[in-house]
Amino acid sequence: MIESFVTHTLNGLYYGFILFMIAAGLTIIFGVLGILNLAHGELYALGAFLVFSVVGFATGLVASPTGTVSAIVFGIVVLAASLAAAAILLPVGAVVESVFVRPIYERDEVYQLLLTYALLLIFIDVMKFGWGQTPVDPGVYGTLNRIPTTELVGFGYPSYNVIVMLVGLAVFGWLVWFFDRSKTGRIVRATAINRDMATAIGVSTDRTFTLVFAMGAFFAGFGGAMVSIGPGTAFLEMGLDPLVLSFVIIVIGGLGSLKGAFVGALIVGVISRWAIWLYPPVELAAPFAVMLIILLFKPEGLYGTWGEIE
Amino acid sequence: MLEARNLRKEFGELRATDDVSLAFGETPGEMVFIVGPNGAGKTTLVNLLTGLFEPDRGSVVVHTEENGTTVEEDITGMAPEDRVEAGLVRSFQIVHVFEEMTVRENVRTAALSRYDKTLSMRTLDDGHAEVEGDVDDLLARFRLEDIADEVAETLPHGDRKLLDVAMAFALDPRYLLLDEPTSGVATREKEYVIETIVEASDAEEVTTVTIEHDMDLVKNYADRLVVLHEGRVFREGDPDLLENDPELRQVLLGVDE
Amino acid sequence: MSRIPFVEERNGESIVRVPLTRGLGLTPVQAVLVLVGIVLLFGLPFFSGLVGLSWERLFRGILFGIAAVGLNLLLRHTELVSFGHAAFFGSGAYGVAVLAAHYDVSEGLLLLLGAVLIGTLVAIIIGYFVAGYVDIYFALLTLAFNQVMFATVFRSGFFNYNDGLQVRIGGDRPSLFGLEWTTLGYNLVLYYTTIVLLLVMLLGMWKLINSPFGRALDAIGQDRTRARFIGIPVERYVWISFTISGLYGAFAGGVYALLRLHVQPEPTLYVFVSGEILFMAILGGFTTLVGPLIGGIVLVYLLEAARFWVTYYHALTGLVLLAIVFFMPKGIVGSLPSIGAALAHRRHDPGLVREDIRGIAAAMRRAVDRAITTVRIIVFGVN
Amino acid sequence: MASELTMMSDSTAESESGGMERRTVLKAVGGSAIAVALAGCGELLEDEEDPLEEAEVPDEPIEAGLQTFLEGAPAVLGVQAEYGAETAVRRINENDGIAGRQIDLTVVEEGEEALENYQEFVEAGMDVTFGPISSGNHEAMVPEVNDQGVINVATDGTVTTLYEEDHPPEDNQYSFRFQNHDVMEALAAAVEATELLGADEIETYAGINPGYAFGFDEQELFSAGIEQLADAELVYEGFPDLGTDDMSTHIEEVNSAEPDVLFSSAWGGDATLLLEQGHGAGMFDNIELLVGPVLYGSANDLSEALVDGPIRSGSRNFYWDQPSVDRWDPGRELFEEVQEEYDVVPTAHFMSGYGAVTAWATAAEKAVRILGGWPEQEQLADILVNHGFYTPAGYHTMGPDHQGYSNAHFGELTWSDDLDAAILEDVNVYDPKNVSPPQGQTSRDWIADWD
Repeated sequence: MIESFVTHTLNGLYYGFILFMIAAGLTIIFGVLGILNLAHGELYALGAFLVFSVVGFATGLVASPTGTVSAIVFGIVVLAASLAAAAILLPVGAVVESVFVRPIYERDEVYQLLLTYALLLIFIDVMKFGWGQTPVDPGVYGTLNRIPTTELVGFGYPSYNVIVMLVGLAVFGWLVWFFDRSKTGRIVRATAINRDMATAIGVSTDRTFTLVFAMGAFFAGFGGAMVSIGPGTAFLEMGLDPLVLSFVIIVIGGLGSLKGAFVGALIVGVISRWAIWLYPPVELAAPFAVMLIILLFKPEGLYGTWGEIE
Repeated sequence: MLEARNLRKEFGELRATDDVSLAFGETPGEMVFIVGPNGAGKTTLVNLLTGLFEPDRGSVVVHTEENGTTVEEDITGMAPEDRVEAGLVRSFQIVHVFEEMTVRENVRTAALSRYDKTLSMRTLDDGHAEVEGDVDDLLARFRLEDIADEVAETLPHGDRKLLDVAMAFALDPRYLLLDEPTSGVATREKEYVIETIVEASDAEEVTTVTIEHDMDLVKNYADRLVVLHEGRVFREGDPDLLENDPELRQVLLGVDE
Repeated sequence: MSRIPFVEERNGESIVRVPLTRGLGLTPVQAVLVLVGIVLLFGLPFFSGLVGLSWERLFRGILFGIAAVGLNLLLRHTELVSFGHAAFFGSGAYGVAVLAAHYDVSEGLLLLLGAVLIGTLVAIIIGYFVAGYVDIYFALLTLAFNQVMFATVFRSGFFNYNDGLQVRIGGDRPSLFGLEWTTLGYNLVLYYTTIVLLLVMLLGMWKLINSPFGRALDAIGQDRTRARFIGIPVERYVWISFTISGLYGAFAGGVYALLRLHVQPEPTLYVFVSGEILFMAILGGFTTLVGPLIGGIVLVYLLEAARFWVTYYHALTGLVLLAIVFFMPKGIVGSLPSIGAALAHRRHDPGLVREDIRGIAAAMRRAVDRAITTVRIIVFGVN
Repeated sequence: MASELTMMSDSTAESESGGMERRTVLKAVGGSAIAVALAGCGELLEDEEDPLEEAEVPDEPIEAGLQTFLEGAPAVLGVQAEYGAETAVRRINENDGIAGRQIDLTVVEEGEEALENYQEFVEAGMDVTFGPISSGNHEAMVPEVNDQGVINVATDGTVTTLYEEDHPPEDNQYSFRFQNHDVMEALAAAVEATELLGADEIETYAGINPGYAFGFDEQELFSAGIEQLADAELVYEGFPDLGTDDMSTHIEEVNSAEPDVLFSSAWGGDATLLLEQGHGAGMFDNIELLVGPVLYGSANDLSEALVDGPIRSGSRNFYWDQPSVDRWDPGRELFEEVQEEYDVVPTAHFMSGYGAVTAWATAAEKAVRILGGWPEQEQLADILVNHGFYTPAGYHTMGPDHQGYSNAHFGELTWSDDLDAAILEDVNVYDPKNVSPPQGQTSRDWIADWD
């Protein structure tokens, strides 16, 4: 029972970290640009497909692991490949922002919804063109699990899940550092809080917005990559559910709040896994029920905003 | 009579309103001005009276004459829209008008509400004769007829301010609370705005409580004056109390103008 | 000028009075368009085939369009974006299905009435919870309610999971007006009943948005605080408009169930259906009354039929939507006046067309330039 | 439970000897050139005059529509069905079509709009339609098919109650289903488990099935079967969402319940996810056996590590190496053709498409032969009832209930280095009559009545 509880909680945290990585990009973009990017899930899916190609290439360069050391080397190669795949999303995101999104900032917000929905549809077919109709799987999950982690403390838990949690923590840490400490991050926050002021002190809002959108795309893609190298596959409609769940998370957390997205993701992850464990039929509804409860009792979400977003 | 009893409101550390007790409209139709430096709690007081915020302590009470006896009603906690029903109406420092409507539609919307017609779905919005009569009167009184069909967001600031006040008048107020009706209005037009307000409230015997920074206007038009400082009532009385009061001068001049 | 029935002079312009509306009017051009529209609607089953269109698909488009008209009451007037309108469409559809499958109600109009009641009840309940929220909170609360309903139906044996319920009573389709019909007859009777009700509902919506209540909703949308301070009970009015909005969706869903005779969760209740209803309103022109209806027809046609035309049919739909966003900035119907004016100009001065082409080419060049610059900055870190 | 392979072993033997007469072949497979070609025995025929050439049939090609899942997660199954249907059509057309008529096959994404797709097909003047894959879609279509009167032969959509209860033959004229329905593979799974572990050894079982109608149906039927056969007790049942990206909660529950048998009708990405996460969480140390009716549907996505463990998978009415392609030419030729044309291992869903087309095509040819002209939909529908035909998977019948009946296959999921793909070994073949109820009885009643 206790061990089950621990495992279920770990599973929830693992799932939460996955959700966080997807939602992080959405919350950054929404927080700074004020845009609800419906194509976000497709950027996530694109990352999942890209990592299939990149990992396939990269792992071809190293021998199939035989021992612990070579398994760790393999793991590092896979993570590097995931980063590389996500990096491809940087220019993709930047182009999407500068070409399509930028011309309509001034228009009624609802056109942003229509535009990003159009992009969602187009992205699906871009992936269909690039990787075919059927799912693809980099097939490295089993090998990643050969890296020893929990066994070292006498507990059996898939190493991949542990890796995801560590990576998710690192992503969160980096984002906090970026927005709190780095110069660029502070400029981004200043722009989010007051566009006019930022322009007045010589910040190019165009550049900032492009950068933020590219970053958002990067993290979506990285999230997709982390899922794809796991037990799941990359398939065309994979972006839809995470998109909807990401909405849930950024609202639970508090709009535009990175900390909120983090806590919100872990809450949704853990509570939904507990819920399935205790009462399996609720699986599909769990995240939304959590959202309803939190919003009805705490409408502004768990955390306030770090930028003033209208 | 509208009465504030020991009102207190805190925002975190800041005590914006502190034990304020005031009465407005003991003389029906009086023109009260509230002055004080920025941060004195003027707007907070209006917000507490009109129900935008609820006080942490104290109450808001309305006294009504009914069949010769005075009935006291505690309206603390009442929703703003219900206070409007009780005759408590306000305008805003930052103009709040319906930006995509024309001037006439703005005033009409308020007038419809006054006549409890806003739930009507069967007529057209201009289908109520008594409402249209009021709207025409108000547009004339506030000299907005010429721009009646202009969309609000396209108007110059002064006109928007007037419209904001006109909408308040359209609600047939007994107590009208105006939060800086002349802010942002060119100096030479301020008098015109206040003049219009005074005329309108005199005609309807409306008790008017106005937040104002321009001391000349205050001196010229006030029946009574309330000075707020650091959330408390600092002085209260005739406009003459502005004269020969060094302490008050420092409080008021230490800030603006 | 001799008097033409229904035409009067107002402020120096001819206005066509509309029966039953007590004072609403159309410009002559609008009146002609409306008449053409009505003729098209009534003739649809007969000539859509001639131009290669499927009228049953257009019918479905109209149904989703009706839901979008309902949604637009919130979107255009109270300025609330609902991401959960499939909840009402789906309630209407499942209302019909449950009454037919579990309670053996066999008259279509009764089923429809039941559907509208059930869907409206759902709107009343959800509306109670969401009326106090604005912006994205409102959007996502509606989404969450919608998705909880979807999950419940999808996982419940009462609704036969995702396999859905037949709208047949002992294998037979419902009667309409107490009579049994052939397949074609049934569809035609259902269609014309719907069209008549649609016209009534459009007229009703038109009156509503021009009534004092409509003005109050506008006030709420444009400035909620001020609306409250002129004495409008904001939450209550949002709740009412939400309910009316849901009623339109429930009606549409009910007819959809009667037409399709089988109801499943994905095409009626899924949150992306909510999204589609919203996009229909926007692409058709949410600043107009009939725009959402046109948007419904266009989007449903694309979503259903494009797969028969090209392999990359998602992209085709996406490109059409992109074109609407950039070239019809107020949606299809909303942009008609400016497009009409522009075309008239060009008839006078064909040289303008060359300028248009040049303009579009320049815009595309600029877009490509932006793309290249951006990629250069991102990839090489130089400007 | 004995394999019922007599029919096929006979013909195999004859083809190996090469001495099969045209007449014998024709007789064996139903008496026509197309039937022979679709059975995979085309090369045995020499050109001879065919009485069909004198039949009065229209000149224009047959317009046929197929709807299936062409993209996304369910495309794992859907594309196989597409390949299967295309292969059957190719073979028909290469053999001069049906009574001289070529088939023109239009393939479209099924999506959630199967009913609308079918209507579009009918409006476009299709002579016959095939598909869909989804059971909900199939359910939606059946009444419409009967209203429109254009025959649809469903490739899948295998929920058992569909033809048993919801649309009994008296209400259903034009809608048929080729692939075996759920009870046949769920029961085969129960029998497999019992045979392998022994009824006495199975005390507990658990299920992880996709959380939608198909998964619920399969779990219920398997439960009924295993409780009858082994008196086993259900210790856990979980229904992860279809297309989920995480089943770890369910796997952990199975780990702590330690059932003897785990049943899972997960397919496509769900099947690989179950195996991946199952291995990752040590699930195979906690169960004696995993039986999954459609795990092999993901054959082309499985890796060597994944198929490691006590796993037996079904393969519905077709496993490509049964009978062994070494001995069975039609099977070998089909396998080679699929490898060459599509570079995949054909799975049961390939046969869903292939067999649906074959059922209709052979019936159509039979009808022309009988009628001397092209049949009306009604006549063709009559002939399809009780129609028997061959594919390389053996003999199939279309029952009076409009349900196809074919052998069900189950085998040990394992890895072939030669093929570099997952295969089934030690395949058991189940006669349909042993795993499905007699006509007129529902599966649930039938199983409940077992002694």
